[in-house]
Amino acid sequence: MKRALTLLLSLIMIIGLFTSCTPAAPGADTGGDTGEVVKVGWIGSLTGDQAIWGQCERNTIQMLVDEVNDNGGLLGKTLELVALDTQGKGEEAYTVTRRLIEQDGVITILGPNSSGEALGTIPALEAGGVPDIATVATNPKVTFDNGKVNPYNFRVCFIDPYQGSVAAAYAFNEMGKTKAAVLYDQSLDYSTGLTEFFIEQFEKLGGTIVAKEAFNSGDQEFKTQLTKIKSAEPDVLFLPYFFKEVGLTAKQARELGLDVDLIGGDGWPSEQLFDIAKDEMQGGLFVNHLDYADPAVQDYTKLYTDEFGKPPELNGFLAWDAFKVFEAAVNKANSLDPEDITKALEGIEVQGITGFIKIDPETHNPIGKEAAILRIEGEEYKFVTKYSVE
Amino acid sequence: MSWAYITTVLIMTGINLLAVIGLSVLTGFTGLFSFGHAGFMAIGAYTSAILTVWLGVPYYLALLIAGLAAGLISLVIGRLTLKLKGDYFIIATLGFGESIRLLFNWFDPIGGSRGFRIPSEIHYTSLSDVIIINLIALILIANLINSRHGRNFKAIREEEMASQVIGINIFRYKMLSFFISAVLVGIAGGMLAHLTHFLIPRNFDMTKSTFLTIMVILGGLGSLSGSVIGTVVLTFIPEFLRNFNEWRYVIFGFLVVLVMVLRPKGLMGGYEISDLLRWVKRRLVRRRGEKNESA
Amino acid sequence: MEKFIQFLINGIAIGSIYALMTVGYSLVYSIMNFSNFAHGGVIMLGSYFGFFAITILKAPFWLAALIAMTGTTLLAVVIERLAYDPLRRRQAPSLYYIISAMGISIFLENIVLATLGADFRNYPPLFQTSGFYIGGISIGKLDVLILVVGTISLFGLMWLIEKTKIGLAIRATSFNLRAANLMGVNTEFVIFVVFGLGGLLAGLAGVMYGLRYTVWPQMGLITNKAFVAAVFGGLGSLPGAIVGAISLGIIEAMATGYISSNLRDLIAFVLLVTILVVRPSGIMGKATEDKA
Amino acid sequence: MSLLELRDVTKQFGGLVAVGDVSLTVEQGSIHGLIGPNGAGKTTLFNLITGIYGLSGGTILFEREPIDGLAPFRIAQKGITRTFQNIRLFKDLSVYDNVLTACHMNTKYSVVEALFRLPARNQGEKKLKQETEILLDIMNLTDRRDVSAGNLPYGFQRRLEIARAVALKPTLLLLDEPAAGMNPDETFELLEMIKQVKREFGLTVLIIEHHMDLIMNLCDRIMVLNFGRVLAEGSPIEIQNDPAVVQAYLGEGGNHDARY
Repeated sequence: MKRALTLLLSLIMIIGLFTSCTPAAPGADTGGDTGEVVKVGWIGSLTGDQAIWGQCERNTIQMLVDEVNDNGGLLGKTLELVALDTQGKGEEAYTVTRRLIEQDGVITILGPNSSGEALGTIPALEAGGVPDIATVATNPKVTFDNGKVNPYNFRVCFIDPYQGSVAAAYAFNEMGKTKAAVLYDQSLDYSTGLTEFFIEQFEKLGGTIVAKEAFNSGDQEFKTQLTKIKSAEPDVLFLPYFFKEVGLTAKQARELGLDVDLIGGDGWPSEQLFDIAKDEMQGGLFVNHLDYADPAVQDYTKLYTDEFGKPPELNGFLAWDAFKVFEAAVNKANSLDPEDITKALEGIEVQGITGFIKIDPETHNPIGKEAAILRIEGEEYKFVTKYSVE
Repeated sequence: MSWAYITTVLIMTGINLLAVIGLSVLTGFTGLFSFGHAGFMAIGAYTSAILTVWLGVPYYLALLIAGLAAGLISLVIGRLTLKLKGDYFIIATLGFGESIRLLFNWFDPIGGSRGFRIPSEIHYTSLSDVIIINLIALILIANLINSRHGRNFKAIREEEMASQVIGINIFRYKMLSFFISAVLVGIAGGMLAHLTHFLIPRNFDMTKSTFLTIMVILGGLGSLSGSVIGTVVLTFIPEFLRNFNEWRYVIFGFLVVLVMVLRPKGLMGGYEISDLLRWVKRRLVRRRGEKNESA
Repeated sequence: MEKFIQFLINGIAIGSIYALMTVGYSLVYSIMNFSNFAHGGVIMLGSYFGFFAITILKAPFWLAALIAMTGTTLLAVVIERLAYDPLRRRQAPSLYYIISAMGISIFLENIVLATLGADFRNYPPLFQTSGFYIGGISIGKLDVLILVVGTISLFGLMWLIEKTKIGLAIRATSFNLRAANLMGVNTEFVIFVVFGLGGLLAGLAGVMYGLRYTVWPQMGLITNKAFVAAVFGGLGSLPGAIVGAISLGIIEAMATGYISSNLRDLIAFVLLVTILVVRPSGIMGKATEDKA
Repeated sequence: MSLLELRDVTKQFGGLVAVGDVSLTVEQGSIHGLIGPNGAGKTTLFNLITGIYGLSGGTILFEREPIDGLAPFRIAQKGITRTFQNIRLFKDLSVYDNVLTACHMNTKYSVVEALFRLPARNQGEKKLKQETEILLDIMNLTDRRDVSAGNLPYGFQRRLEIARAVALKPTLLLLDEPAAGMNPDETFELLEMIKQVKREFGLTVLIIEHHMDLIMNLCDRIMVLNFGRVLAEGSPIEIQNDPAVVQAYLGEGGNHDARY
């Protein structure tokens, strides 16, 4: 019977422990734009296997929020950032979005950093009537599906089909490649998306895909896939995934004696790529949103590095742009009401660091963003050309 | 906290709860451990989504069929693996869960790794759906547990060999338990699909299975009310901890170990709320008796 | 044929990495009869220890490996004291150990994430990444190193278990913990040593894995493969662990090579279940009849 | 009429013969004793009869039908059940639930009837509860019906295990050292209890025991095993006077209490 008592006590203690935590948590009061503070949300991976990108986005946006406040705030109000973790999961993104809207009363949400999360936010945003500006959610369905635009979802990045087609067209038309091989992460939506459109475009232009091999997120050993690719004798290898696996792939490919040109997407650029496989990546080409030699890019990079002791990942640039788009929309609407901001977002034009952004009211995608082709030389990403298809 | 947010968390809790009730039958009452139930959840989620989106099947019927689909697969998997002992079974279920995820990633017609979208005109899982379904499930499972079949589950958990010699077909009962758990977890998957209206295989990973199992254990093995409490506590704790972001799961992991070390039988430790009430009542009666005597 | 041999070599290379992980896990299993899901977390920390030893302390590789192994040995023993020992005193069923181990694993992964960040870290290259070539077949230098180090350490472990006094105690304890205790074996000490050895191997595996690939907080997940490998070979059997790990590596390579890289893990799973249906205790596991 | 018949039953583990060519006939309604030194193969024989081990050779007939090769639960359903040398109770369940669980075969309501609490379920449960209460009364366990089985004193655990076995309404009950660890008083009480349940339920009993008093008092016939083979078989008097048994088993002076 004593047991029953300890049981009850421990239960009460545990519940008590956590309820007592709540008031201490920032932003737990009823929210809304009470007084002089107005809240903007950010969601994304702070834990889980995509945390590296989420952490960079959050840092960047915090930096920008501080800057806005130093310059007198947004429409005279102090801006507060509520940044919450989604673990990179769609259903978490759903819950977190609802919480930001219903409890914190944010006026706009920035992020998340992947399509899997962004797709989870759609019903939550529609229920709450608050806009979201995704940073790196490249799946077309995030903003536009079955001929219908999702009213509250926007993005500042370009979409998978575009990147995949650009890479394919560049490889075929400019590099003169005709036999391409693809290695991709089949459990990553980003990677399967790019692969699909790369293959479509490459074959449309008259090239052949000589090998298409897959792996799963978390894998680090690709030698067997690469052995198969090697025996198919491609003249270009498309690697549509993130730099960690890209670096390891390059290393293992060279180890196997597979000396073929590498081409990829915006998952490539990172300082860390050079730690993994600097020599092996030399000459690699990839599609990107921006030119690193651009002064705007360098200013931000310097600012970020000074603040956090390491250079930003690509997501940081897009987070920067997402924030700038948000800021512009607020100023254009001259209102802090989410519905007004949503309206203002449609058709807004902003000069971002990843290029000139104009949000298409029909699709909520940025239009006219030109892709840049960059080449890896030494420890630098050398701008080759702007390139676009169709 | 705002009511809309609480509603969201309650719906999440309800979805988790249904899955945990299912797992409780398997783990809490039959003593079998599975790290692959996220796989059944995925099967239920996709089945229900396909039914409502492509075939226009009504929500509740789609959930039922989704549960049965998960149950059907569980019979095949159970047939092959339920004869395995202890950790062999656990690892086999782990492999099953990962394989299901891989299949959904690979299978393009339902979106592959890019996910499957449910259009917004289709029913959204509401709080009342969650309450109705959980109440039904709780009543049915409580009935089952309080029957000869339920007692056979517990017998198997306690002592397999003794169960055999009193005539319990342990393989059949393990199959039944596995089936029931898969059905409930499958329905939970269907409810989840219709909450977020979007499905992506990476959401159904091993962490999900682990998390469900942890709820069962922390609530207390062999206690339905424990499962309810465990689920409510463990769904709400991470919500309260949300502002800790990166530190959230550090604290969570620590708590799990702490509970195991301090109270390994879980919060309810095999007792039901009704036992607790009975005990409190008996105490009160006794105290009143003492008072009367002294008066 | 050339391709077949290349696949085989690739399979053995990844298999030997699995083996280093599997053996430590299987060793703990043989004594404690539960799946130590915290093993992956310890391996991950081993990788970090080695990395920081090289980059911050500027230690040479062998010293860094030593430091990493010392660190993980201590870590494993501390985990045993804090998370498993209280359960053992209560004679809790193995389910509780597994959950406790899960808790530890969640804790370790996230504390690294929260303190060190999600960055990928890379060991400075030990060699140039060219391979040896025999005909058209390439053999990675690192793969050879891992195979050699792995073989030496596993033989060392076998020698320890077969030929030394503590090895005898370990064998006795793994046969029957309670009986060994009654026979005067200090089972507390044996458990201590076994967890220490498990940690030692985890450290070695971590360093090798980090050197071959990269270091990041979620890398412990790879141990799922090690658990599968252990079941393949037969839980608790050290030769079984090695056989299971190498076969899993080869199966994966062959499935990728000859069937489909998309379905690799599915094929491995189907094979696993097939083997378990035929031999419920894995390839080398003892088929035990219940004692009444 | 013979209820159970073993013909040349053999079990080998590896190359080791645990039970070799054992033949035995147990008459309906009798109490048959099984004695022999530790490691003689007595418990192995029980495991063979209840289907926990498979036979290496020979055959086992129950009610004139072969039962070897059947799963343990089928054999139990046919009417053979047992207790274990190292007590195997459902430790976390109460005394009452232990017995109630074992009654499960005495009613036939289905899973669906259970889920929806249909009348068949309610009637079945009522019947089981009555039976359980009667059985607890007979075994003198009613006072402790709410205690967890694991927390019972040793003697009671043994008794509960017998109660659980009897709950199946078996035809043949196998008792594996039911008096182990009991003091003389408890042993005597147990003896009476075995006689009572046998009478009440019309059981046939096969019993392994080291307490010679108990065996000689209780049994109609006794079989002696040594090194897995039959050493002697006969009435208690015959066994006591069998020179081979006296030499191999009872040892010096024929001390009845001698364990080995």
